[in-house]
Amino acid sequence: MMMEEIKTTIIDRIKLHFSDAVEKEFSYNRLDFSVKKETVPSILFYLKEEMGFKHLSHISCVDWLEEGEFEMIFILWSPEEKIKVFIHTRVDRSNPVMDNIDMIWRQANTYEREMKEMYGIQFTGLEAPEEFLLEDWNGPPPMRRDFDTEAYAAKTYWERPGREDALDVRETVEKRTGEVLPEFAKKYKR
Amino acid sequence: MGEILQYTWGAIVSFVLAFFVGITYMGLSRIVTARVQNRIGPPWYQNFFDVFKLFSKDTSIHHGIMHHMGPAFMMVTAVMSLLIIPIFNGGSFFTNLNFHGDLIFLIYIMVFGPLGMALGAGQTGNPNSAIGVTRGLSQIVGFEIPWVMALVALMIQYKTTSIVDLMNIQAETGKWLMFTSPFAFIAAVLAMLGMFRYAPFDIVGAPQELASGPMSENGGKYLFVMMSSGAVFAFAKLTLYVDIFMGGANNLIILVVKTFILYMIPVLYGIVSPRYRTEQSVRFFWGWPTLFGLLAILQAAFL
Amino acid sequence: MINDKNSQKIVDIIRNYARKHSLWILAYGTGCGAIELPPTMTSRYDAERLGVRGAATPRQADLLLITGYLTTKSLKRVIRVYEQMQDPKYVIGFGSCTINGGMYWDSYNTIKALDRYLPVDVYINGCMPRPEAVLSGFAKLQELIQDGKANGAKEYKENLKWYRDNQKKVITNWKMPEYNW
Amino acid sequence: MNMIFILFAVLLGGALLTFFSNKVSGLLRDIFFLLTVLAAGVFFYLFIKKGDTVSFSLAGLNLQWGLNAFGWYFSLIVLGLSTLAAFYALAYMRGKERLGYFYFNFLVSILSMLGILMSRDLVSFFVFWEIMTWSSYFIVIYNGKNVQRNGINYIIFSTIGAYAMLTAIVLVYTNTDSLIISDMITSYPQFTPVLQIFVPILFLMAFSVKAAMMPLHVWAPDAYSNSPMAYSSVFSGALSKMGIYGMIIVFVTMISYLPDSTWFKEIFAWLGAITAIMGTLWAVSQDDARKLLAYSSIAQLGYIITGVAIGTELAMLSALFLAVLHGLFKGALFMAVGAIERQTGTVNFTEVTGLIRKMPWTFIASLLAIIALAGIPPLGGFVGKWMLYESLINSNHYILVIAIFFASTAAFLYCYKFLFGFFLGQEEKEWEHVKEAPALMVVPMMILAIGTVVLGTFPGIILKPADIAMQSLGYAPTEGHLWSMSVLFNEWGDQVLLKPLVYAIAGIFLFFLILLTVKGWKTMRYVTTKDISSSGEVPLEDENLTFSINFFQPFMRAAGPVMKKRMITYYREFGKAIDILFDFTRRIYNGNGQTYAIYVMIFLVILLLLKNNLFG
Repeated sequence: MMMEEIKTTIIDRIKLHFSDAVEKEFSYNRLDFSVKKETVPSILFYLKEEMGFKHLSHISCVDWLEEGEFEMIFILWSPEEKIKVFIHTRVDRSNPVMDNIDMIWRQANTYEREMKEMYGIQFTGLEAPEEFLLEDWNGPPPMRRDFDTEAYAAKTYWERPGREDALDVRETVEKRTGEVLPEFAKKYKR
Repeated sequence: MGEILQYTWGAIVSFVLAFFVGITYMGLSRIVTARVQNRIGPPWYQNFFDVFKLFSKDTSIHHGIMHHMGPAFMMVTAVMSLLIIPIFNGGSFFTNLNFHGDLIFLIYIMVFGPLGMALGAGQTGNPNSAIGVTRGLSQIVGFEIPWVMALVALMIQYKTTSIVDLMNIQAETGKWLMFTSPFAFIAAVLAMLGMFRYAPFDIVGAPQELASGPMSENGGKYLFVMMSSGAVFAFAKLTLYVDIFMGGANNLIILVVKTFILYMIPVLYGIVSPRYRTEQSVRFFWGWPTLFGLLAILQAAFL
Repeated sequence: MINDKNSQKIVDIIRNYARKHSLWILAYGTGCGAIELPPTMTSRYDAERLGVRGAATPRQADLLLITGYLTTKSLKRVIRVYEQMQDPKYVIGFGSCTINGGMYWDSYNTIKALDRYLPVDVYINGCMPRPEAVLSGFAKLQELIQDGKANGAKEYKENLKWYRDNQKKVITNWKMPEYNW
Repeated sequence: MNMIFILFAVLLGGALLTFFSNKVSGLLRDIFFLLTVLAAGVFFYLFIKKGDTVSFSLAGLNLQWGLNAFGWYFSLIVLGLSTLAAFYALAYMRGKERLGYFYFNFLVSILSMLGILMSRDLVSFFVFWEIMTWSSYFIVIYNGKNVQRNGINYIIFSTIGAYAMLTAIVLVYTNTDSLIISDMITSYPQFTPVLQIFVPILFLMAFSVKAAMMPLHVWAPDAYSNSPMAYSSVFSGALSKMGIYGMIIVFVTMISYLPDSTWFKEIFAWLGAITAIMGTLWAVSQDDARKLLAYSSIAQLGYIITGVAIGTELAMLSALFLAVLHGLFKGALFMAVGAIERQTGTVNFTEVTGLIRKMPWTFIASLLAIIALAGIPPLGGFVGKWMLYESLINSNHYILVIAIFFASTAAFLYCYKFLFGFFLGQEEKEWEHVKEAPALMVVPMMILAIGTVVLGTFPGIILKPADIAMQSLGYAPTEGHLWSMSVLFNEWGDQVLLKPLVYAIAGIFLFFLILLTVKGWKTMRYVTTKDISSSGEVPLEDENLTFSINFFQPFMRAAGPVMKKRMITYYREFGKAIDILFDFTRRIYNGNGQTYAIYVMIFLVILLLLKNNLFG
């Protein structure tokens, strides 16, 4: 079967069963679906059991600070059809609660524990007996975009004096050569 | 009384000799390893620095009485086998206890130390130590078989169980047993590979897997005693091989030459080898070496 | 005789001579520093000439090499390892991460100055230092040992409270046995 | 009244008194029990001389009891071990149920063992043998758990042995018209060749069941491990020696007279060696200390059987020496396991760790016993092993000596497992409350353990009675050319002077220990077993890092092929085959009258057809 045909079958079947799924084609062997967060466990289960997406490649998270939402992405891979499927969903940032899916894939547990520590997303019924990556962490979840890592480091760790002359590289370059920084680079200034 | 005094002096001089030769051999083996790896390597006296440094460590910890006694057990094995094994042909000064023990006593006293050491390692509570000990004991069961077969072959061929008698036989006939009983010699040398625990049989220490196994909690003075007993024991074992297979030695130079040649066998074999798993090591010893041991026994019984 | 000051001095000289020529290192290989050690030890630079060789466990080691940044999580282990080593013991800080945080200066979980938490005898500068620099670091440490100036462990013992305060400031959940040497 | 009758009367009366006083008071029962054991011991050694015999007639049978030097030697094991075990039992059994039952059977089994040693005729030998079987069976099922599984194996195998012995006795009686053992021995050379082979084989079958020899050992692990430890030490240490006792008599008095006895001895020596190897390998793989010791007993008895079967002077001497020594160290070890079971409630290596600082005396006793078991020089085990090896080498059993050596080297594995599993390893919070066992338990096992130490330097103490015992069997005296008080010789004249060697070992050990201790006293420090260098991680209080599961997995993998199938599976398959056979017979005898009528008809028809051939 051609890849296009496979894709259409997948889209058809998903649309048939999950009415809230919005598909988006991305590249040759990748399909993206956006769903509501309540649908996530059932669509993942369906994909695994019925459509041969046996492999959970990754779970990732994006902090859309401006929109007040987290975007969670589940990446699945079908070893038979050689195609990957991305499931996107949005979670409210003020109350980040997700359904736990580690009964579908045991390895999801690891990713979920990481999400929990790094983004503060609560997975209902997640088995996480102890801290995972961050030991003895008291501060806010560090991967959230409103977490100010520089201020935190300055507050927590003693800094050896003598680094004051270590300036921002871009500014120094700008000053020295007269080169103008592009607009996007300024955003990431120190 | 005078006899005991002489024994004591003999024992002390043998011990010092074995200590110096053994430590020097360790240093030389490091140089040889380095040269094979295209390095310069440490000076030959490097291990004296190491030993002295360990001796002069300011602190050392132990996990209880068995752990404290473990190195002493090891030392007993080393010194006892040194005292039983004749160092030179004839001569009264280095006689020590040569005439009081025989080969079977020697075989058993040689596992006394490892077993005592294993108890010490067990008490540390370090899982690595216990794993190392189980590997070591399994390996002992492996290499003891060809080793004992070689010795039994010699015993039944020459109708004696005494090392001194075996040396006398070689002196009288002028033929080394390694040529008259070649299979026994091959089996014994293969068993020696396991005895010296160089690669591929270094499964006990295995620094990368087990963090030096039974020694992982030993530091300072304990490690000093372990290292020096290792040196003495290595010298004793090499002397035993020289005595029963290579006609013994009449003076120090011949002894050093013969033992060094023997010592290079496990060292050189080890440099170019990776590490076995435990069961592979045990099976190795139950394979070819045991076959050679059987051949040796057949030769001794029917030829 | 033995308690005589002069003979003690002679004993010290001999001891220090042996200690300096026999440094068994325990490499705490974080960050990029770990990759600098193999060339240092193998045939190109051959640190074994100086009597440097690896030790398997802290009980056997003399020298702790911190080869890069330390997160708070790994700092805890490093402190434990350091306290398990037997006196005399030395620490070498490797690269700028251990000196002032290096490129991790604003990380939320990386300490910036190692000597606030452990007594460092020798720092090797660079990001990362090349094997030549590492060898010169070893040579410097040997010099210090011969002169009797590598007293990091003694300092640590004397200023234990100051070190502990600093350590506890970053390691909030302190569940470790007391250091009682 | 003969002294022998009085001895049995004392034991039986004591047993009954113990049993009935149980209803009255526990203290009275304990006193009677102890008094009986002590009285039997004192009485035996004071009033019964070697050479005493008594003949009497009972129900038309001429019976004869008496004591010779050989029986006296084995009585050392029986009475010595039983007395210590009796003291131990008082503390071990305290607070358990049905003590009258236990003590009664304990005493009866002592009685039966002494009876076996003193029987001079086959009938009383058989009767005492059966009493011994049944009294030990009652103790095996004392615990009540798994009676079906553990007790039934024991009793089935014992019954097979008993039938074999009974058959042999009947065969002997029909041929000689006498039941006295010495008559049987004197007339043995006149037996027909078939009988000359069958009688000893039948006797040996009975004896090798008790001695747990290889194909007949199946009952032993369960039986040894399920009886109370106070009795297990007697069971494995003394009761199994009755099999050895019988075997020695059969080998010396019958097999040696066979015209060509070499092959017979070879087979038995090899069976002993295989028993030793398999017992050792199975012991290595056990996680239950009682099972480990049970398999180890099987292995140790294998050495003894090999020594008996070889039958040269040195071999027999080593077998007799090992018999006593096995009683000493295995008694001590079973007692140590009992102490641990009592103090912690479990005997599993994977559960208990780090008892060394809580139960130091038990540890020392087990350490000494284990060193003796392993055959490491300063202790008694080495003497026995040395004599066995030398006798095998001297008598040209080259491969056999390797086999025995393999077994005894592999024994290091389970020796270490025993000590490590219980006493070493991490000290856990779970066992923090454990205290040393009561003195009544510690002292007997310490006495046994110290016995092994003494025998290591002065084996002559026990070799002298062994020599006398062997002389009573017709061996030449061996003192002076095979052993003296602390010197051992082999038949080539090589010698091991134990005293200088043992003193040198002790001296060097103490020297280095003192050096190690004094030199660094100030700079040494004790740290707990939680303070270990495990990658900088600190084990928590309730975290146990001890490595105890699948302890010798790599070795078991290497030795795997021999251990794929257990002996009992063969018996089960045999049992299934028998079942099928019976099923088939049941189809013939199906209880239906018509079928039987058909059988009769067929029989008659065949008879008619054959009439001409048969009667014509």
